[in-house]
Formats: sequence, structure tokens, C-alpha cells
Amino acid sequence: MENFPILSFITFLPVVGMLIILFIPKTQETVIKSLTLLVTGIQVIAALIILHGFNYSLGGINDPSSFQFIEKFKWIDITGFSWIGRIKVDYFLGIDGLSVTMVLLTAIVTFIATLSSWNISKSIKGYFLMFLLLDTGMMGVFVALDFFLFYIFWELMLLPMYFLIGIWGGPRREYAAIKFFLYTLLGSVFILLVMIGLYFSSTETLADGSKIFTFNMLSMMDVHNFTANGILSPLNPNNLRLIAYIALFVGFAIKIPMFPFHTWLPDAHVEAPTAISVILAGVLLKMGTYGILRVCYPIFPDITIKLVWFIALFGLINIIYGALCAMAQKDFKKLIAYSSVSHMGFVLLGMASLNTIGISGAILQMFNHGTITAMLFLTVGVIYDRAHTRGLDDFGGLATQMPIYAGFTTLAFFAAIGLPGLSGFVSEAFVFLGAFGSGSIRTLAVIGTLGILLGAGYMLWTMQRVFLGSLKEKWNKLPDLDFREYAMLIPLSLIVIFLGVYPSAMLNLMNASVNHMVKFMMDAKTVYGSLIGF
Amino acid sequence: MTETVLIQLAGIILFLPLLGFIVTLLLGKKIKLIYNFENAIIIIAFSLSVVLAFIKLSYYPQNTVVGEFQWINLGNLPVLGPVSIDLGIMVDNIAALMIIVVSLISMLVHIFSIAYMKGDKRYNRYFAYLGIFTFSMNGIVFTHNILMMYIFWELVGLSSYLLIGFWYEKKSASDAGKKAFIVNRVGDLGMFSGILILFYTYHTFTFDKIFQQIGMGHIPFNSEFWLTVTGILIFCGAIGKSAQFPLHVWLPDAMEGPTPVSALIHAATMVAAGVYLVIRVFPILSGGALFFIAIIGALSAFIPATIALTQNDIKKVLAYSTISQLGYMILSLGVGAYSFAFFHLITHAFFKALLFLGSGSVIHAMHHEQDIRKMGGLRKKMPITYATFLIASLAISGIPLTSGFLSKDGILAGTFAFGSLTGNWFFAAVGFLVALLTAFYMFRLVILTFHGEPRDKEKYDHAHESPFVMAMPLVVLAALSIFIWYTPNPFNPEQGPLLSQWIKAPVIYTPQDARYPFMRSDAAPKELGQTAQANNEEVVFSETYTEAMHNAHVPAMLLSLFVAGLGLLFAFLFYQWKKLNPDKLAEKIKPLYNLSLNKWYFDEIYDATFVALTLGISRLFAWIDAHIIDGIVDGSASLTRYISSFSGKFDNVVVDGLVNSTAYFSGFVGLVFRRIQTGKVQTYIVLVVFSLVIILFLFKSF
Amino acid sequence: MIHIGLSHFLFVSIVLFSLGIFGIVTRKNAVMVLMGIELILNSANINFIAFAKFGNFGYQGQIMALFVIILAAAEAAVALAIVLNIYKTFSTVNVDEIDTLKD
Amino acid sequence: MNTYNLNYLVNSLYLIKPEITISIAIVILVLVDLIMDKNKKLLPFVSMIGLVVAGYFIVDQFSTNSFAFNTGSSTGMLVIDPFGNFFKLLIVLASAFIILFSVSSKEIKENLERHGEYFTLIFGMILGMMFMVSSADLIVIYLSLELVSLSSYILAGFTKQTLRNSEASLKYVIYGGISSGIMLFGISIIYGITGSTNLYEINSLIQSPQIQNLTFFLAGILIFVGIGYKISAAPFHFWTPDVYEGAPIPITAFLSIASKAAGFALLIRFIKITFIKSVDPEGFWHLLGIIDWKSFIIVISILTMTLGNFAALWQNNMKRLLAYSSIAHAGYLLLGLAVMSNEGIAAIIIYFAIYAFMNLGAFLVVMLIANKTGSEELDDYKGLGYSTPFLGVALAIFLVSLTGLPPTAGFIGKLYIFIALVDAKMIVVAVIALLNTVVSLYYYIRVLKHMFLDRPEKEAPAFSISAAAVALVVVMLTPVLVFGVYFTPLVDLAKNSVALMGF
Repeated sequence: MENFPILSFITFLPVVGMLIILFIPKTQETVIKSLTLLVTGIQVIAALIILHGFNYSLGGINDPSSFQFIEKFKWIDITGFSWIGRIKVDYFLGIDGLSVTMVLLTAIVTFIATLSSWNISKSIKGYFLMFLLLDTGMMGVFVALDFFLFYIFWELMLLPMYFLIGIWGGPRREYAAIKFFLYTLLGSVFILLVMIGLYFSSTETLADGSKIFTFNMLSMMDVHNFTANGILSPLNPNNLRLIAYIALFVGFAIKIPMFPFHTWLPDAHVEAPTAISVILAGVLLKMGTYGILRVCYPIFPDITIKLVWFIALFGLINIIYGALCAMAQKDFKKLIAYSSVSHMGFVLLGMASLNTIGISGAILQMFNHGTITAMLFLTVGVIYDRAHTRGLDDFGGLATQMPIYAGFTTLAFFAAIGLPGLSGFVSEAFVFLGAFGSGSIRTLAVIGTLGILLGAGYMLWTMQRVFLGSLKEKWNKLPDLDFREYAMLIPLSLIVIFLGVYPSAMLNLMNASVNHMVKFMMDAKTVYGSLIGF
Repeated sequence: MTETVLIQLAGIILFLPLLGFIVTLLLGKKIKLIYNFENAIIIIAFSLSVVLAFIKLSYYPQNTVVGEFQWINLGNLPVLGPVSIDLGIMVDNIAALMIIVVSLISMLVHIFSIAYMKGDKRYNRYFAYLGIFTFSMNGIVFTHNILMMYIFWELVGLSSYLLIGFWYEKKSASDAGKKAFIVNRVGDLGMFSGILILFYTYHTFTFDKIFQQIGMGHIPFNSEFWLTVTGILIFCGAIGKSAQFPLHVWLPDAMEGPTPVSALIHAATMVAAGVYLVIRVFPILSGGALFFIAIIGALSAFIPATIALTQNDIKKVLAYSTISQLGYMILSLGVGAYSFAFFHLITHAFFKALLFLGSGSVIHAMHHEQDIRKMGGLRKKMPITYATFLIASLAISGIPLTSGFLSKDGILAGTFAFGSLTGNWFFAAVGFLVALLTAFYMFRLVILTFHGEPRDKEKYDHAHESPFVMAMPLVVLAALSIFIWYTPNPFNPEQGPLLSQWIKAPVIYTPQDARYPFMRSDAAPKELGQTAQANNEEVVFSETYTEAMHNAHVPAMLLSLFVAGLGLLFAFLFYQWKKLNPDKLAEKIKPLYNLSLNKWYFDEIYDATFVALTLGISRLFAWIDAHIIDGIVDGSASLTRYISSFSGKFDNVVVDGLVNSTAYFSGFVGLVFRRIQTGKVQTYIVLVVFSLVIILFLFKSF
Repeated sequence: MIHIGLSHFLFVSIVLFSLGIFGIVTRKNAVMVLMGIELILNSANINFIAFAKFGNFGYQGQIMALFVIILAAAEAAVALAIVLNIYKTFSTVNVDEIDTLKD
Repeated sequence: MNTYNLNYLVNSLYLIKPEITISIAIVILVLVDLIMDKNKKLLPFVSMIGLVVAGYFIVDQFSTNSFAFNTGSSTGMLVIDPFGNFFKLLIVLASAFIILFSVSSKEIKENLERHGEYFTLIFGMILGMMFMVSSADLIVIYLSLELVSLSSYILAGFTKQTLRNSEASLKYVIYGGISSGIMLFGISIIYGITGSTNLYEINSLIQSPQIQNLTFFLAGILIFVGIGYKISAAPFHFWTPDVYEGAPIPITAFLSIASKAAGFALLIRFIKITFIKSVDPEGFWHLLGIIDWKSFIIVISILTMTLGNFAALWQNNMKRLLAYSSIAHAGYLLLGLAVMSNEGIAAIIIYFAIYAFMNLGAFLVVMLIANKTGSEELDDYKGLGYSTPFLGVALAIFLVSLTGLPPTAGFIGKLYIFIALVDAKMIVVAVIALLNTVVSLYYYIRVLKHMFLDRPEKEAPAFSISAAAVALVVVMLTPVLVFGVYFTPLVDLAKNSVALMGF
């Protein structure tokens, strides 16, 4: 059990499932569904095993020795053209406090999403094939430590997502799908370019002491591994690090999505089937912020420190702008989509604080937003399945007709507006405590608190429009939740409440890493300063 | 009898109602009688809290008992070193007394509701909500740190939201709930910012630790200005929760909720939480902050009082009187009359709860008729209600032998002393004026409701005295509105244990020069004649202040008696003996009358400004998002339309997914490119030759 | 009696080349277009031979010219066959009427 | 004439065993066609055997490095070097697949009686291309180019009956004739300036500063026209869409891969050998200042890819769409050359190895579909992903690979091109290329959209595919997927193939 490659297992299990499903006749729908459920279920168990074996005291981030469950094999090793030197791509997986939370999140959300995919009607087989492929892509992104590998997983998600939205989506699905695809691809080509640039700027020292260019992210994080004249090397007086950073950041920001690159999100969400919205909001958006924390921050600490104010600013814009846009929406799902924009703003703000509390808050917020928004989209799905409309003004008084459903929704809503006792509160509070703690962005943090108010505004208004007031005649037939919906909502609710009461469960996981990162960023100023006079 | 027992007791008292909430909520649908479980729980909680208070006040009157645990450990932070967030329970005299008040009133309201809410279709859930409210209120009472305070702060907000909107089928109800929550959030933003400053400065939330550090002269941003700001920001929370000016607008609307709820939450306990908060942070409030608090208190005492004069909805009148009374407490804190503020909190809790429950019983009897113009003469029909209601009214008007007289008199004395010390008599003036108004509108209410001839006959005929479960709480509360529980001498509260032993003005931690002059520990009376020691009282804040209070006592009492009597007199002149005609008066001072009748137009103003603004911006942004941003990011939308009209072929392609405008653009480029693919080979040749020539000119390298 | 030098030959070849291009671009008839191509090839031939003669580069030039002539013949054969085929299918050899393949 | 020279001739003949094999194959094909003109079944086998043998010879002498057919001192008309051999191998491989295509292609089957000439002509092309990639002498270059062209003119119009076939061939012949004519004119000028037609000699001659730059530059560009038309680089690409659409699918595929490969090989050899000054240890070339090839190629390539991609947005005919996409790919490939370094050449080689498979695969699927539905129109692809999932998915993978998304091989190809660019600090060009990739996504994804997202008006008839066809598709599919995740062998191959004779 010690050297069992659990990360590869959890990552490629879905592919195995895919291959099996490939040979199941498409008429065996329940078999396919149950198999997928099984696969994702095993994933959750695997995630829990990882959690069990996880050592809380190890930092990770830039220190290879303190990553856990490491799997490092030579994948591609070309004893190179004399003039490039050797090309070496490692199959390098490993997790630290930063990624373990995301792995857990992915496992849970995917499992829930599988449940909510149960009522997919057309071409089940194709759907679940794509679904599982997507699953692998997401898992992979969170465990990969080699940039090349990371990028492959990153791109691997595009196509399945395109089809999942484009085939199983709503009326304007094709538009939404292509929009999503193009935006993300645009982002990822920037990432690709920076990746290559970094490859030529950073080296890795092999056992025999020879230095070679590398895709190994961890090596890129050590300033001493940079070549003297690499275009992205801090040692090179006229390097392009700033531009590269911005390109990279934009690449990730599109996924977050950060204003003004967010416009794909509402369309994608509105058109996507419920399960996919859940995945999209629950996991995919996190990849943007995860990427920034995993790649931008440690590899470009010098630039990060310079630009942190702008990151916070964009976070603030996301918060306020998203909230205000949400307030004006007439479509339930679109409103939730915009609320995601607002909530991801908190993550950005927290990250920008560059101190432990802020970054912990950001990561915690990533996790909480994953679960809460998943819940919100599920609830939207529930009502849409029954009423076949999402117009907020079409409803009213549903609390009388579907009290339990109303209960869950209320829980999710209050979690989303950061009610104490529910998970949302801790992360938001931490984000603000952190942001306020860092002098440069203090004002932005204070302004940002408006987001809490606006959040309460649109959420309660939505509550009122959907659940309160007198019941409309046409809805007095709607049934309340069924077993499957319980199965989806209860676990999430429990997580939301549990993390609200005992956030340490998550925070302890990441503490070591976050502190390590903060330390790293602080040292960076001196380290880089000594190299390229700040 | 160890202190840990206290903590355990407190813990049990805190979490019992939560248990009640969960059980009642989950089983509410299945088991019809589950509400009894909740009631039982509350009764247990009450008896336990009596035990708790007894132990605390009799065995450990001096020391505060604290039990805390580590909630979040952030590990070993760079620079800061290890940081952790602790939550915990603190039981001191204030908390002990407060918990009794809360759980007692909560219990009474529960019992009252059994009858009042009979036949409601969400009967059980109502009790569940009461449960979670009690839980969160207890939390506020017991907290030993400001974060936990904030947490339960929000939770009471939630429960009040749920209870105000309990009859959510009524739009007005759900609106009121929403309004209450959001307006409170506004205040909470301030409080939260205050917490941000505190945590940033001290890296802890615990009151004691913060106090100690301030005591050591470590203040936010090393400036007294910021200390004041912090104080004011924290106080913002109180402004919201205690419905102080300018955030008082939610409380009157909150009367949409069931009347017992109004009694419990919006009169006795939750709204008092604001005052409780200020009491908790009192030691670190600088002079500036206190002065600000005093002003807010004064305004909140005055404005609603004027509004209450003209309201005709029985609950609205009481609501405004609540705001006004809370204003009193805040004011008294602002002028430094700490102990009287808390004293008034307690007394007010009882008689205001009584007033509301009384009105509830009236409304119940009148089949949910709330307009006092349709009432009258009810005293024959419902004597108990009348009697208790009358006592409460006397108490609130500050007539001797009532609890209200004692506490209110203390507050007035405080303002008086403040005037004498600082030469600023404004607060005193407001205090007495409001006392007058209070007496007037309260008896206007009593007279119109219970005296004279019934104005709505058949409603009157169906009216009847309430059942025992409703009457009993009234009686209990009425009893509690009598002076005897608080002091043997009906004219001097100081002689009772409450003020002489239990409620003590706290040690002030604010830097000396940030305080009111008279609060400086070195501030001695001008002529050292009979000082505090002389008539062996202990020193509050400073010799000066103690003496001033001492001197203010008697004149304030007389004056307050006078104004109260005046108010009473006018009330009778207007409404009982009809010597004066209110309508004529109203005609004479039309503008003022309208101003009062329309609640000073606060709601209108807010709707016209903040609400409208926010919604407007949000619509604007949404439009921008849909049109401009999408446009900018995807290319220009207008160009789009131009081009698509330019070529019909476009639309097919558009439909084919090239919807965004970059797509249009690229499509446009593509269009150009395909224009040259004419299919005529000779054209190609020409193009080749041309481009050849161009290339030759471009690249001739010399 | 002027002495004919390299430049004269080059001049002729240039003229031929240009005429070829001109013919190709302007003629409608496919056969004429092919003629244009022949002209270009021949202009090149003239160059080869002229250079070979005046530059004393040995026989490479002449050989090249021979090859070109042969190829030209072959190309002409193929081209004419195709034109014939075009005439069968389109029943015209008018180049600019043959534009069914286009965007 | 002493024996030495004779030996040398014999050695040269040894060196061109593959070409000889092909030539013999041609003869045999003709004979077989004559002798048993009833039974055409034999022809494919014969040609496959021929190719296999040729392939064997190529592999056999893969790493030899020498001149054949000496002219004068130290150089020869042909160069046999790994670089050339790689492309020969590629050509042979492609041809083999084309033979298989043709066997299963409906259009070709319909003209069974003319199979003999069909295969003969294909082999003519193969021969020509083989000489193209190894020719080091302007005469040979021209001759081989013409040989390829002449056979392809006819092949383009092979099925004479159909309108577009003959139109394609006409356009092709006129366009090609002129281009080669212009090229020839250029050659003549160079010959005039240097007095030699051998690239190596020319190179050594022009090292000296005193030559007329302008004329030489003119000549160089004129020659580029000839080659540029073969590799369909803008602005000499105009024939491509029309001919590709017009020609039978196997021929289109053949043109888009084999002759393009040969053209690239020729271009690289021509530029490098003729204009090289020195190669620095990093493998960057330093060319003579006569022609600023670097910026020239950059401009051409950007123009090519942009034009190809943007024009492709419009196409509703699959073949035409692929034609434009192949133009765009020519642009990417040119970037590899624009780097002017051995690394760039390696990138081109890798790209070609992958491009061959994915493009052939795409054409194959298009052909299989056309065989059944008889249409190449995009609108007839609606719902194909459901009616015939296998073809749908296969085509999807090929297109994704053409877009260059991981984990398909196409990504690796692009990756190497970009690596080369970034290494050469040509960031801006790289960005433009990347944005082009994004644009290209539009039209590739459009095809996917038609196949999977759109429902046809009338349910598309599910048609069965022969096991052979499936096998063929799988053969194409495997490398596209395998090289995506494990490309070591590919790169090793490229590594061994970058060596050009001399430098």
C-alpha cells in the first residue's frame, strides 16, 4: 500500500472506466450509468485514502522533498539534438496542501455530478464517455507537477467539455460551446507559449550533475535553476518575465473567469446540462485560480509581488461587478452563474493578500464555492426539471409547495452569502482578514466588503421571488425532492455545515503549504532582489 | 462548586435550544406535538440559567469565568509566528443577568405562543425558529470574543429574517424580512470592518486579550483617531441590530411578524443585543466614539418618539417606542452611565415584552385588528390584559414604584451629570423631552385602546379575555415591572444588589487622553469636600464622575417625575377628557404632523436613493455586460451587424457557430481572401505575377 | 554591321518572357495560353545558350536547353490532351469560362 | 575515360537503388497492364511490392552520406543523405497508403480499365519526387519537378468524365507550366551569373562578394516561385483549392502530402546548400546576405497560414476545407524553415511525419464517406457522428490533431515548431502562429459540430464500412494517438535525419 501509485490510480481510473464503457452496448444504459457511478465512487474513496495518508506538516509548493504521494518516472527522454540539449519530460505527479483540497473537491463534485447526470436522455454512452474523459483531465491538472503534463491535462478537458455542452446542452448550446472552447483555447495557447519560454529559461540538474532544460515546475521555482540569458530568466537583464506573466495570468484568468474575460461563463452555464454546470462551477473555475497559485505565484514571485495590487483590483471588480450583474438577472441559472463570478472574485482578492490568512481563505473559498455553487446549480436543475423554466418571475410561493426543496435551497443561499455556521462565512471572513492584513490592498478589501451586502441583496431577493409570496396556480402540482436529489443534496449540505462549524478540517490540510508559500514569496523579494536589483 | 461547572452549564444552556431547533425542524412534519419538546427544552434552559445566575452571582460575584478552546489553528505564520483563533464562553455578572432575562422572556413567549399561534399551518416550524433564535441569542450573551459575537450576530439576523417573514405568503412580510436582514447587513459591514481592524492590530478576537493590549497602549495604526474609528465601526453593528438612527427603518416593518416574535426579538432581546455589544466593548471606547454613540442614541431616542405620537397601529407605536427606549440605553452608554444602561436594558426587556404580549393578546382578541382607532373600551372585556398593560405603560413612562422609573431616572441622571461635567446639556434636554413624549404617546395608546367607548362594535362584542397560557406570561412580566425586584427603596436603585454588587462599571482600557476628561482615573473633584469615600460609595471611573452622578440624582429624579406627569396629563386632556382636540392641533401644525405621521419619510428617501441607485447600476452593468463587454471581448458588435448585412452568406456561417464578432471579423477577412479565389486561372496568374513584383520590391536587400 | 552581344540575346529573351506572360494573361483560348508557356520556356532556353556561349561555361547550357525542349514537347502533349478533354466536357476551350471550381 | 570514372558511375547507380527500383516497377506495371489487361487486380500488388523493395533500399542506405553522378571535382548531381532519405521514406510510405486508398476509392474503381496508367503515373510521380529530394543540381531539380508535375497533371484529371476533374487538370497544367517556366528562367539567370548549375559549386562561387546581387536575388525569387507553387505557399497557392477539390480524393491526398513533402525537401536543400555561409554550434545557419531569406520566409509563412486558415472558415466542401487547411499547415511548416536552424529542420521533419498520418487519415475518412454518400459537402455530414460513430470519431480525432490539441500527435508537431521559434527568440511570430491555431479551431470544430451537434433533416443512413477500411483507418489513427503521448522514436528519427550532405 505504501508505494501504490494512488495518484495515477485516481487520475486514470476514469479512462479505464471509459474503455470498459466503450465495449458496453449503448442499450445497456443503466449499466453504463452505474459503472460511471462506481468509478466516481471509487475516486471519492481513493481521495479519502489520500486524505488519510496525507502528512499535514509537509509544505510542498516549491520543495520537491515535501510533496507527497510523488510519482516520478522518466516519460520522454530524448538525448537531444546537440543544440537543444536533452529534452526530458517526466511523468511527475504529487500533491501538497494546495492540491489535496482540490483533488478532494474534484472527487466529490464529480460523484455528485454523476448522480445528477442520471436523467440524461440522449446518447447516454457518449455522454458518460465524455464525462469520464473530462474527469481524468480535471484530476490530472490538480496532481501534475510537470508543466508539460499539466498542459496536456489542461487541454484534455476542452474537447469533452465542448461536446458535453454542445450536444447535451440547452437551445443555444452550440453558441455557448464554441464560445467556451474558443475562450479557453485562446487562454491555453498563451499558457503554451509561456511554457515553452520557461522551458528554455530554466534547467534541471540531473544525477550526473549535468544541467538540462526542463518542464519540471518545481525546478522552475528555484531561481538558481534559471539560465543566464533565457528570455524568461530573472538573471537576464532584459527578460520578458512581465509580459509572460501577464500572458500566463490571462490564460488562467479566462478559466476563473476574471472580468473582462468572464462573458463565456453565463452562456456556458445557462446552456449546459445541470451536471455539467455543477462540474463547470464546482471544479473547472477552480483550475484558473489553482493554476495561478501553482504556476504564476511560485515561478514568478518577483512579478507577482509587483502586480499583486492589480490582481486584488480585478478581484474586487469581479466581486462587485458580478454581484450587481447577478442582481439584474431574470434567469435563475444565469443569476447563479454571475454569483460565481462574484465569488471567484473573493478568491482573487484573498490570493492577492500574499499572507497566510488571505491565501488560506482563498483556497478554502475555492473549495467552499465548489460545494456551495454545485448545490445551487443542483437546486436550479431540480426546479428546471419540474417546471421547465428558469425565469425568476415565473415562480413564487414554492416554499409552500416544496418545503424540503426550499429548505435545501435556503441553506445553499445562506451559505453563499456567507452566513456564519456555514462554510461560506469562514472563507469570506478569512479573505477579508487577509486582504486587510496586507497594506497595499487594504482599501480594496474594505470596498470589497460591499460584496457581502450585495450578495445578501440578490440572494434574498431571489429567495423571495422563487419561494416566498403566494403560490402560483400552475405550480401546485410540483412534487418535492425525490430520493436521487436527496442523495445529491444531503452530502453537500453536510459538507457545507461541517466546514462552517469546523473549518480546521480543511485549513489544517493546507496550513503548512500556505505558510510555506507565504514564506517563499517573502524570501523571493530578497532572493530575486539580490539578482536583479528590485 | 468549581468554575468549570459554570462553563458546562453555560454550554448546555447555549446548545439546548439548538437541539430543540434541529429536532423540531426535522420531525416537524411527522410529529404534530413536537413543539412541546421545544417548549420543554426552553423551560429546562430557563431553570438552568437561573441556577447558573444563582451560582455566579452568589459564589463568584467578582471574577469572570472563561472557558475557551482553539477553533482554528493557522500554524506558525511567517513573521507573525503562531496564530490561532479561539472561541469560548465567558460568564460574568452581565452575562449571568442577561441570560436570565433572555431565557425567561423566551420561555414566556414560547408559552404565550402555544395559544397565540394555535392553528397555524407551520406551527411546529414556528417553534423551531424560536429555538434557533434563542440559541443564537444565548451565543451573543455568552461569547468571550468578538468573532463569535459576530457569528451569532448574523445568526440572530437569520432567525429574525425567518420569523419576520414567517407568514411569507404576505408580500409585505417577506419584504420586511428581506429589509430587516439587508439593513442589518449594512450595520454589520461596519462591525465587520471594525473586527478587521482589531484582528489586524491584535491578531486575536478575544475581548480580554484585546483589552490588555490596548491597556498596554497598543492601539490601531498607533493613532487615537483610528481607535475612535474602530469603536464607531463596531458600534455600527449596534446601530443596525438595535435599530438606531439612521438604520432604524427595519424595525417598524418587522412588526409583520407574529406578535410574540415582536415581543421576544424586536422588543426584549435581539434589539437589545446592540446595547449588549456596546456594553461588551465599552472599555475600549474612546471619548470620541462615546460622544458619537451618545449623539446617535439621542437622535434615535427623539425621532421615533415623535413618530410614535401619531401612529395608529398598536404595534407600530410600540415599535417606535422600542427604538426610542433603545436610544435611551445607547445614549446613557454614550454619556458614560454604563450600569444604568444595562439596568434599563433589563427593565425595558420586561415591560416592553409585556407591552407587546399585551398588544398581542388584544390583537388576538380583536381578530387581528391592529388599528387603535377601531378599539376602545376593552378594559371591561379583558381586565388582566388591561391591568398588566397599564403597569407596563407606567413603567415605560417612568412613574415611581415601577422598574422603568428606576432605570430611566438613572439614565436621565447620567445625562444630567454629563451636562454638569462637560457643560453640554443637549443630551439631558433630549432625555427629558423624550421622557415627556413617551409618557404622552404611551397613554394615548392605553386610553385609545382600553378606555372610552368601543368604536368598532361587533369586533368588540367578539373580544374576550385571553386563555391562561397567554395571561400567565403577562402577569409574570407585570410583576417583574415592579421596583421591588431591583431595590428595596423605590427611589434609589443603588441600594439593591443589582446595581450595588452585580452591575459594576468596568475598568477602562483606553489611553487616558483618549477618554472623556471626567473618566480619567486621575480626574479628582474640584473641591475635596465630601468625596465618594466620605459617604463610602465606591468610585466609578473617577472621583469627579462619581460625585457628579451623586449630585445629579435628586434633581434628575424630580425633573423626570415632572415631565412624565406632564406627558400623562396631556394624554388624558387630549384623549380621555377630550378637553383638547388632537385633530385641531394636528391642523395647526400640519407639516410637523405629516412629518411625524410619515415617519420622517425615511423609507421614501432610502428607496429613492440607495435602493434605486443600486438597482439602477446593476441593470446598467447587466446591460453593459450583455452588450459592451461581450462586444469588446469578442470584437465589436456593431461591426458585426454591419458586416452581416453586408453579406447574406454570413448568417449561415453565423448559425454555424461563428457567432462572436471576432468570428465575424475573421469571417470578414476570410471573405476577402475568398473574393480572390475566382476560379479563373488567369486571374491567379495575374495575382502571382503581381505579388512577385511586390516581393521583388519588398525584399531587394540593398 | 553591329556586333551582336550577350545583352542582345538577353533582351530578346526578356521580350519573349514578357510576351509569354502577357499572352497567358490575356488570351482566352487555352491553346494560346499554352503557347504563352512555350514562349517562357524558350526565353529561358535563349538565356541558357547565350550564357553558355558568351560565358564559356562549357556545354551545360546547351544540354539544359535540349532537356527543356524535350520537356516542353512532353508538356505540350499532356496539356493539349487535357485541353482536348476539356473540350469534350465543357465543349469550350475558353479559359475564363472554366471556373466551376471556386469559393 | 578511365575505369575509375566507370566505377564511380557504378557506385552512383548503387546509391540510387530506390529510384531504380521505382523505375523498374514502372516498367513492370506497364508490362503487366499490357499482358493481362483483363485482370487489373494484380497492379496494386505489383506496386506495393515495388514500394516495399524501394523502402527497404532506402532504410538500408539511410545513413549514407555521399554524392552520386559526380560533376567535376567533389560534388554530384544527386545527394544521398539522411535528410533526403527521410523524405524518400515518407514519400514511399505515403504512396503505399495512396495505393491502398485508390484500391478502395470509388472514383478510381469506376475507371478500372485505366488502372494501368493510373499506377504508372503515380510511380512516375514517386520517381520524380525521389529525385527532387536528393537533387543537388538545378538541371535535375527542374527535370524532376517537371516529371512530378506532368504525371500529376494527368492524375488530377484522371477520371475524365467528371467536369471538375478535367477543369482541375487544366488549371493545374497551366498554372504549373507557368510556375515551372518562371523557375526555369530563374535557373537560367543563375547559370548565367555563376556558370554552374550545381548547388554546391554555386555556393562556393557566390561566397565571393563581387556578384550582381540584384540579378541573383531576382533569380532566387523566380526559382522560389517554382518551388512555392509545389508546396502551395501563398501567394503561389491559388491552384491548390481548385485542384484539390477537383482531383480524385486519393490524388488530392497524395498531392497534399507527398508532393508537398518533396517540395519542402527541395526548398530546404536549395536554400541551405546554395546560400549557406556557416552553421554555428547551436545549429543556426548563417546565410549569405544576397537574399534575406529569413524575413522573406517569415512573411510568406505568416501570409500562407493566415490566408489558409481564414479562407478555410468559409468552406462547405470537405476537400476544399482540407485544401485550405493544408495551405495553413504549409505555413506552419515554413516557420520551421524560417528559423533557419537545424532545429527548425528537425521540427519540420517531425511535423511532416505526423502531418502525413493525420492528413492522410482525414482524407481517407472523407473518401470513405464520399464512397457511400457520394458527397463531400459539409451539410451531408450532419448527424454522421451518430449514424456512423466509428468514422465520426476517427475524423474528429484527425481534425483535433490537425488543430494541434494534446494529447494528439498534432500537438507535438506544433510544439516542436514553437520550441524552435521560441529558441530563436521569434516570439512575435510564435504568437501570430498561435493565434492562427485558434482561428483554425473555428473550421475544424465546425466539422465536428456538423457531425455531432447537428441533427440531419432526414436521419442519415448508417452505412457499413469494410473491415479493410476500418483497419486502414486504425493504422492511421494509432500513430496520431501514440505519438501524442510518446514521441521519443519520432524525435530520434528526426534527429538522425537532419544531417544534410555537406553541412
